[in-house]
Amino acid sequence: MTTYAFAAALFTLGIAGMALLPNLLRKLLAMNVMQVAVIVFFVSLAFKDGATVPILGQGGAPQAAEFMNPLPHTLMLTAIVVSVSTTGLALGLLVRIRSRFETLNERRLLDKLR
Amino acid sequence: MGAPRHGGTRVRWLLGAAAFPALFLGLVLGMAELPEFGDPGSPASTHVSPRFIEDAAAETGAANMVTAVLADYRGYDTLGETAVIFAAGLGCLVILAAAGGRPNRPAAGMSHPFGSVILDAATRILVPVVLLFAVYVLIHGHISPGGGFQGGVLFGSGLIMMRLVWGPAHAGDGQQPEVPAFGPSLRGSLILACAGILGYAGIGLAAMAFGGEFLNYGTLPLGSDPAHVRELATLGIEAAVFLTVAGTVGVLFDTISIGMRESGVPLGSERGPRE
Amino acid sequence: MRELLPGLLVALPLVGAALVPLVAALFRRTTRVAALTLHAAIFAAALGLFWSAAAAGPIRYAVGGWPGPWGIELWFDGLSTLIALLVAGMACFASFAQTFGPDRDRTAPASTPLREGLLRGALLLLVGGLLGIVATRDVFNLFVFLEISSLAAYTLVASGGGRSTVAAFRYLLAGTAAGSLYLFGVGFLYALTGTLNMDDLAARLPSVEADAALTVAVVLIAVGLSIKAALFPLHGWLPDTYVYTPTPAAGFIAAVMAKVSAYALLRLLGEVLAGTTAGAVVLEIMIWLGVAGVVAGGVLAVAQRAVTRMLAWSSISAMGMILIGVGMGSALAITGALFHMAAHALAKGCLFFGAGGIRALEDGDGVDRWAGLGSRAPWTLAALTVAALSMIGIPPTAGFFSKYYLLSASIAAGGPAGIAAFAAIILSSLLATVYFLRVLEAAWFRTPGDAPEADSERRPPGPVLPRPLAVPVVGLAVLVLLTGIFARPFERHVLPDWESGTARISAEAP
Amino acid sequence: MTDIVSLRPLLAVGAGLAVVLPILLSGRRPALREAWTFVAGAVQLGAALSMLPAAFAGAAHVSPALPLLPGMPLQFRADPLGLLFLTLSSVLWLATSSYSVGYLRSLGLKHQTGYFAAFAAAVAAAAGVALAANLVTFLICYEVLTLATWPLVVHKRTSGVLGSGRSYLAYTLIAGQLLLGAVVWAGTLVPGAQFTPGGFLAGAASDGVLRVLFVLLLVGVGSKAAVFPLHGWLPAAMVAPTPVSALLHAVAVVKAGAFGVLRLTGWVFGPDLMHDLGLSLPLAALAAGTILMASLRALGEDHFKRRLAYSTVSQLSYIVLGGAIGTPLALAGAAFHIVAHGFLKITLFFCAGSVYAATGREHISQLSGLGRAMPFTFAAFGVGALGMAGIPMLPGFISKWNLALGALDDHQVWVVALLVVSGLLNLAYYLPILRIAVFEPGDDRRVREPSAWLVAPPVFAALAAIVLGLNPDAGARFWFLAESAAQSVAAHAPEFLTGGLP
Repeated sequence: MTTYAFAAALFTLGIAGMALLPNLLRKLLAMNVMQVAVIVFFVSLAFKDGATVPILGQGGAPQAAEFMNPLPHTLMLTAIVVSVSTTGLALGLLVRIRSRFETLNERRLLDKLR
Repeated sequence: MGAPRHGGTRVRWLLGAAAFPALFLGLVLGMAELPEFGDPGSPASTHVSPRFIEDAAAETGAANMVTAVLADYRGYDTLGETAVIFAAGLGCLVILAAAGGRPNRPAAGMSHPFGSVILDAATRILVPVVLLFAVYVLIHGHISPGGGFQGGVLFGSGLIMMRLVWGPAHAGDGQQPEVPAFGPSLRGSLILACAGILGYAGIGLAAMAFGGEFLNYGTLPLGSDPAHVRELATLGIEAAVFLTVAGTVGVLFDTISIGMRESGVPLGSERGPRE
Repeated sequence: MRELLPGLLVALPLVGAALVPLVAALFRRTTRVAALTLHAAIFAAALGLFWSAAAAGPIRYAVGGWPGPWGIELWFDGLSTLIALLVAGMACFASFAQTFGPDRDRTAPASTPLREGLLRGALLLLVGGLLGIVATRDVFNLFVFLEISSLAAYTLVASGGGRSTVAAFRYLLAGTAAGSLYLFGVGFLYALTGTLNMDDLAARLPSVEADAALTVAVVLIAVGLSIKAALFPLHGWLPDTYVYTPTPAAGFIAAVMAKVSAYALLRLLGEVLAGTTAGAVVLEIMIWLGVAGVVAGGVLAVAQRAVTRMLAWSSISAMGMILIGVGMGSALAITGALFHMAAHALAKGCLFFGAGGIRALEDGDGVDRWAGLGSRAPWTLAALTVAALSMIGIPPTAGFFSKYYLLSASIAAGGPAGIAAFAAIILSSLLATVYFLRVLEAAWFRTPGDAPEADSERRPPGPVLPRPLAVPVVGLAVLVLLTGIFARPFERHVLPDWESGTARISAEAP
Repeated sequence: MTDIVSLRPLLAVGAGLAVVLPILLSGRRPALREAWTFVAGAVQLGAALSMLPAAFAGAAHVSPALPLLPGMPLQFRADPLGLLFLTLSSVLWLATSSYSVGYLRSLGLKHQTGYFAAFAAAVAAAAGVALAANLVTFLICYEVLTLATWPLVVHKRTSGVLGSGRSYLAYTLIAGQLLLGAVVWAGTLVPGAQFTPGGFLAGAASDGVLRVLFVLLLVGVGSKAAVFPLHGWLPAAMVAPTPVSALLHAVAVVKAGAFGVLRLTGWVFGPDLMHDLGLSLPLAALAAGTILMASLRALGEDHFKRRLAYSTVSQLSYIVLGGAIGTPLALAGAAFHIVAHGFLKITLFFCAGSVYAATGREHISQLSGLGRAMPFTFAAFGVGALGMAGIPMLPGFISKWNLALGALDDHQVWVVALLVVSGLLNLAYYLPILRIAVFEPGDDRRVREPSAWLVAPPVFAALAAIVLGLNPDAGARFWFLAESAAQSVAAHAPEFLTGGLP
């Protein structure tokens, strides 16, 4: 439950940051926090008491109870890649915005756009 | 995002003060009903995942269950994931292409290479090791943590290291930079990334040519033991992912660093940047 | 062919997305023919699937040979193949329009073959992402393809340079928040059921007893997808995005992007989560928000002076209308929603290609720039007129029929929500009358001299739109006319699948 | 009544539509362009005439149903009322076309190609309205009619004219959307929403719902019929060239509205349901109010065409009144008034247009002396004016007489008084025109009759009116059609018939 609540807190913080922070780069970082929250949540779903990492050792037939659930890990590998890609693209956008409008502050940017 | 354009800051904070605690409370209330953390009897642990744990090795030949799920059971997801990262590379190339913007003030650290004797020497030793380790991570992904993504990122970071020390890539448009660069040009990175996607989808389509579903590696004529065939195909998949990730990391770094330094990434030599 | 088509439909766009930039990078030649061929092939696959699903029933396709719930399944029934057809068809037009390079759009950077190839690749990726969303039967896979389409869309939006980068960044923030909310909701569902497969979910959800958790899951998913579908009041990203996107991409994005998310909403809330109490409540709320969106979008469209911005607000109104249909969920309402997706996609694509081209070539976006275009380019303007009439809902264009279905569904639904929806749809037609006729009047019956600051000498006589835009505009207008009249066969294929699908799910519910 | 499945209804509707494109394409060759119009007119008239014998024998031609919406096909059916309107509009279209040729040429107006194309589309849509077999078909044709008429109204393209066009569209398109809502509603209550003599809505929903539905439908068709207070667009639309006004007022738009009111009262609700719902009397009162208000307004109007427009507002409400009363004779009178008003009003407009073409004068006070300079034109005008007032031997008398008889059947004595008063008002605003034109001395001796293109149509229409006044069953047997339409409605309401007679 604590891990879940931690994910919820991170997610709330991330969304709040995206909405409230004035600087676009900070918004982007807050967005990353939000994405990490989802990853934490999923990975905590994979946890099983008394189980180990889902890599088969030399033993015999594996039992489901012995290993962590590999599915959320897989999904989160994908989610991480998505997060990285989005961040990369967003950074590219920020570079372009900064060079064109010479600010990353939302208010000033909107003033310039008006 | 839908916020008022000016004078709305206070409203926004007030709204936030009400909305975000509510969001948090709602999430936590819902979470209270989820299965306990670590419960081995939870639906997630008992419904679909046992097959991945118990049969993966026999069905796909991968000891690393995450790799088995990633590259085989849910290989289609991974193709999508590769496409996502490719999309990011493509996007940065398009966005940072030479536009009519004013040149940036040079950003510290990116405007010229760090080059010094010590760094130069250290890099010469480190980079081959990093690149080799990347390939190891790729190949070993079957039986230990690792795989195409991890290997690709490592390989890409090796390239970044060279860029940082020896200077930027040439854009592949025939205009050589002052400092000769090592490693693939921007265009080369792009070609690598494209090749990776094509390789991945190509393996999937080849499976269709042999009568299976898209990405059903079991039908490929690589041997008689289906698990072994799948294992080999998975390696091919991982290699394709590796290419795309390494290429895209190169593209991302090059475009962003060039974009911060110059008015834009030159894409071809037909016409110069406007303005 | 029936066995090959599903794989080809999802694989071809991704292959093309890599192939086209590769060709451009290697040979530095224009990739127009290659891209068009690929789009045509994708469209052919979609068409084949549509007929195949109509003739021989829905197709279930286990990618990688792993059946659900372990592997990822694709599902092609009347509904998904219809949307796939729409996406693939619009993509053909958009690809044609991409020949209208960004160099004609004055804000964008200079074009080179490599840049052209990259943009064509991005369009193919976008198509691949959207088709993936449409085809998949797996909730996580849906997220992955949602992100592919999103990233490709950000790229296309930002390719205009200047203001479009800001619009793209805001779109990116909204879109990523949407994706994360959705994924969080999927996490809840996974924790409760242990599965990601839609059929499996629908079967297992009724036995889940955690109501609060289920409610959170449903709300997260609904909010996430509603942002992408621009459901009022989550539409904030839409106007700037549509306005600043370069014309060829704007025609495609405005036409299908939000609609595919609405389709995902329909799949998840209307089918998979339909058995849950929270799902029913959320759908009811969605009707009301749709009503609000229909009215607000219409009113704000009237308030706009710039044509493309007016079109963007009109899209918010149209999305509201589609989501009203999704929310009602009756067979008639779903037909109306689907029909409106098609009608609005065709007409809005046509209008954005036209309005964007006119904006670029006439150096301005005001209604006054349209003055006198009717006599300079009668055929193009006739096509745009047909599209505008469809937006208003004048028979016999497609828009009339979709409004007809939605109105009958509202009456059949009854109750305050039904009456509100009925009134809102009528009102939106009236508002559309106001804002579209303003443009049409300028185009047909005014002369440039009427506008104070316009000097007619600067404008070259002759055609208004170059061929890359004129062909899609005229082609789409013809489709707008035909779709309305020949829609009954389509509807007959789509509805039974949907009804049997929902019936199956409600039968499995206790 | 037996149905004959045939393509003739489609031919009648399609003739006008089919020539729109050829007209647009032959813009550089005026003779060819106008030939298309006449060909289409002839085909439409031929199709209409060919369907008459069946109607006389008590049968109706029905087009195959094109499935369009669930349970709501696109279908045309040539029943007596529809044939009456179709034949009328075909005949008058031909007359208007020849008049248009002369009018546009003598004034040298621009955009003639678009004019003829829109004209053809409008007449085709009017034919569709006439033959529509169900509400959806009616709605579709109705909307097309609205749009096809827009370019005609704003033909001059000045900003004042565009404003009038906007007000025209505002009224008719808003009404069209309300009509759409009502049609959908009716279609949900009774799948198919097929026009049925005597109505199809009885018992389909609660009284309250049906009343709301009636109001929606009435606003939808009533605004085109220029029922008070929805009449504002009609005088404003007088900015259009005169042949357009003639078409709008005598044939296409307003008549489609009035025709729609008849369909609504006789074929959708039915007289007895209207009585049960308590809708007849309010509608009759509304019509009566419109008649008086518009007549009074016409008295004070000096602009020639606008006075005619207010006269139209007034006259159309006779048709609404007949529909509201709903007895067989009243319905027959109302249906015949479509024809009577068609011939008479088009005569009047042709005359007004000829005056404008010959002298450029638009106001009644400027007409002095023209009666002698343009004898044919003003003779025709006299026929039209007297016919409007309901003088015996002219068709207006026949419709009003039957309206009065029908009202007496329903014990509505006040209607007779209304008809008398309105007839007097008609004389009061038409006779001064004649007085000024004939008896006041003119100042310009050079004025002549315009070309034969402009003289022949009004004379033809006036002669036709005289013939119809002497024998209402002459030629296309309009009276027979009106009567059998009314009979078909009454036949489905036997209770009401017996209860209504003393």
